[in-house]
Amino acid sequence: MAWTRDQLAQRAAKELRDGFYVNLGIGIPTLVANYIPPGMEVTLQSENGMLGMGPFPYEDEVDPDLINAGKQTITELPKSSYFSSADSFAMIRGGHIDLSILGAMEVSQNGDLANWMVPGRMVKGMGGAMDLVAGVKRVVVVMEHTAKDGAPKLLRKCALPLTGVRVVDLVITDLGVFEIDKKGEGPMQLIEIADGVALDEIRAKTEAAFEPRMQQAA
Amino acid sequence: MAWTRDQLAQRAAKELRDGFYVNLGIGIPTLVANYIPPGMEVTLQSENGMLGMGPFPYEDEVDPDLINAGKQTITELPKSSYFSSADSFAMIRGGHIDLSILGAMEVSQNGDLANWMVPGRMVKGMGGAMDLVAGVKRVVVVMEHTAKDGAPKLLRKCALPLTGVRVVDLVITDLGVFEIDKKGEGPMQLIEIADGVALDEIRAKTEAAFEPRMQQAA
Amino acid sequence: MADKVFPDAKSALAGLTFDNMTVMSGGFGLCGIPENLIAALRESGVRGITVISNNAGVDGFGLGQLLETRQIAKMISSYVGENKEFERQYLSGELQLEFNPQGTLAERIRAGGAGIAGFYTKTGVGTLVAEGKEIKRFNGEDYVLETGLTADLSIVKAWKGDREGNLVYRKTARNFNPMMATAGKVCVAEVETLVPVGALDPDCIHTPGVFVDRIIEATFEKRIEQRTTRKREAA
Amino acid sequence: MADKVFPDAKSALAGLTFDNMTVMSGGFGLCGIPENLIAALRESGVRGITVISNNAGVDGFGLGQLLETRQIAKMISSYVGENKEFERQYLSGELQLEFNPQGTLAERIRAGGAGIAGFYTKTGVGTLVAEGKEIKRFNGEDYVLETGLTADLSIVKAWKGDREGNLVYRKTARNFNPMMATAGKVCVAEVETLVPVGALDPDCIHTPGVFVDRIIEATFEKRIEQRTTRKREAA
Repeated sequence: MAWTRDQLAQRAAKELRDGFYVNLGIGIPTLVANYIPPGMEVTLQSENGMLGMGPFPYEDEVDPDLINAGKQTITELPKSSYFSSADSFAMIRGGHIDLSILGAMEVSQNGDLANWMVPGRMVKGMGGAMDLVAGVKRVVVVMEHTAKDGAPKLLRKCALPLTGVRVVDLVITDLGVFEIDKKGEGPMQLIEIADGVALDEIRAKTEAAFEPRMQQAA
Repeated sequence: MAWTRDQLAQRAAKELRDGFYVNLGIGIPTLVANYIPPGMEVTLQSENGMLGMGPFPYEDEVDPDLINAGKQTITELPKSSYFSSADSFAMIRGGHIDLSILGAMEVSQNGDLANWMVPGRMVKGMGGAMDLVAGVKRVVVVMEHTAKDGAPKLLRKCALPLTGVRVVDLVITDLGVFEIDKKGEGPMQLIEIADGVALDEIRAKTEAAFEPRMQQAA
Repeated sequence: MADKVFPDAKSALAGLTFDNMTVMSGGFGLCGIPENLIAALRESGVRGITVISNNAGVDGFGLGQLLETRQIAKMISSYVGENKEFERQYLSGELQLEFNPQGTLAERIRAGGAGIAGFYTKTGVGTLVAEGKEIKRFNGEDYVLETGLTADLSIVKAWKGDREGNLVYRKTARNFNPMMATAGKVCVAEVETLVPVGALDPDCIHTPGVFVDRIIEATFEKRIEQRTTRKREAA
Repeated sequence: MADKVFPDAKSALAGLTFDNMTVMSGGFGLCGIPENLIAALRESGVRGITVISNNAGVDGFGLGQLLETRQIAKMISSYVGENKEFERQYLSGELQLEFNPQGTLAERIRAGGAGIAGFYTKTGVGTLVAEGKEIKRFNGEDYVLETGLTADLSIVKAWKGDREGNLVYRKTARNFNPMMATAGKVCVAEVETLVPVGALDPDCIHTPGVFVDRIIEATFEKRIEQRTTRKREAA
């Protein structure tokens, strides 16, 4: 059976490592914070100028001066620090953030990412996505395997305007997990399949070239 | 009679305006701080990362963490702020400092400045001088009119390696004051002569082209 | 020294506004925006403004107020469209829009204030953002040339300030304000509390007074876009 | 999380040093230099170091200690030569030297830490500093291309720090330390006081912990180069 949103977040959380500094995108990526393994220390960066993001506030703690990049009210932790947007993106662009987890509309087999613009529709802007994928050490995409109309989102070549070229390292969809060699020219490696999903289903729903290279069940 | 060091500093202080942010070089320029007219507020910037430099400390106030760009111990004022070297030179390069007063080895008639290097001698480095002359809104040079061997320092063209090209607005020497049109090709304008100095003496000691354009005595 | 402190937003903008000017406005979403100066800009009636701001406010608040009155000709932003009036004007061609990646926008503003004419970044290489811009290779990787941004006026919001113009921001309300304070030909700041000179810790001043030309003390609505909370577990 | 706190300078450098490495060292003159880490670098015996530092210390103190032992192959600095041994080694050709204007040096280090491969500045245009470098015209003025600087290791000195690596500097001892903390592949910090996490004001942290890999608490000699004072007037 295909993974649920929470299972996707749970799977993405396996990419976390102790001591990591991590930036989480809006949507499913935000849920990853709920699955940080106990005892593991992960520090969340918010690109609007904060390191050490805490959980949502209690009703009486809400502070309009304290929001995340999704404009949601949040809280601080003892380790938190604040800085300007220029300093925040210096941190991101300079390669100081270990991991970025974000959503996508399309990913190509060499790691190109499209997640900000559909021509002909109202465009809201790329926000910090282009900076994140260009600067963060490792980029993990979490998304539904296909679009709402069933069209594949893992493609040989993205059709939509790009967010970044050769930037994605790993794609986690509701059907499985794909590794990308973003420097190379080879196919993606399918390294995990969601329980009960058939390889043929993935083949049918994927345009990108990929090779199954399943790891042993943990 | 040629101006003394203190008279030079006093003359340079006439270039200050109320509300100015000013960077003073080492040597005679430092003395300018002693001649800020009463009631005028001038804020001194120190390029090692301070705005609002105070006077030298009393013996019991000396703080090794509080020095100026000449590495001298100084004090802070109520209005002072500290910042990094990158932020300090962003302030300088970005044109936020109104006036820089510094010394020179040579100045050319179009405003070229040489004040950091004598080939064949041990070179200590340009420090912040190139940044200051490139970035500060108005650059005033204070110097002896001639070198120790009597050679002119106001030249048609500098012989020494340059600190900046077309950067000097005004030169104050012990013999007089020269305005430079650093965008133009014309001669310097001699706008003041030290009391008792003859125009012929200045002519004899100046290689640069200049025209006397004396202002009325104040 | 000419006093930097003005009694209110209107007087603080007097003589600084003109048609077709470029204005930088601090804030991220509605967090840390110069509410009072935006409102005064609306009252000034100035038209054809190019606004540099990460976002465009919401209908009726923040920069949304200047959209309603059609005073904005162009926005340079990274993310917009929390705002129906914005969408309408953009789709009808009344409003020009230039998108910059958020980090590139922040860095362009810093560069503008710091006398850096241009810089090379990896952000946006191979995308629409890099079209028509110079690409240069450093250490085997491609970078795109982006230029510094300045403005005729920057309006910023801080938490505390003093009459020297020293500013301190609070939490994530800092965001774009410090760079914008450096990149306007003139910078006007609004603060929640005007403190005596000497009350701010000199090691913790985010914007040194040299950057700020005028300052006002004001009250703030501080509207929240996404009030997200959690429940206290029962004791 | 792996503990960032190390017991002393020697252990904090363990495994990080190798011959012909590049090291950034914070400080301006002798103010705000990582005294203890410089001494430990000397003890490490590593040779052929390229040192990026605004100055080169004095004979027998600061980076002067590494000159005495001839561990430095090259300096990238803006001002040197408060130091006789430096002068001797330089004039004899034992030591390479690259001068950068101080602001260009500071900006190159910031750029290195911020993922900016290069930037255009007016500083140095038309001088020796610009020789062999690309010149580009922006708005009718010439600018010279300078590149970002990084290092294998940066050593910095702060006033207070916590075990997350958050740092606060004091007065003009801040200088080059914050940028250098961002531009080393590894950054080791020495602080006067290690405080509990949460003791630093989050609005006033100069270097967020993400940049600092290792931290030690140490004691400091804090030598003064120019002790200038004034006399109290008689009461």
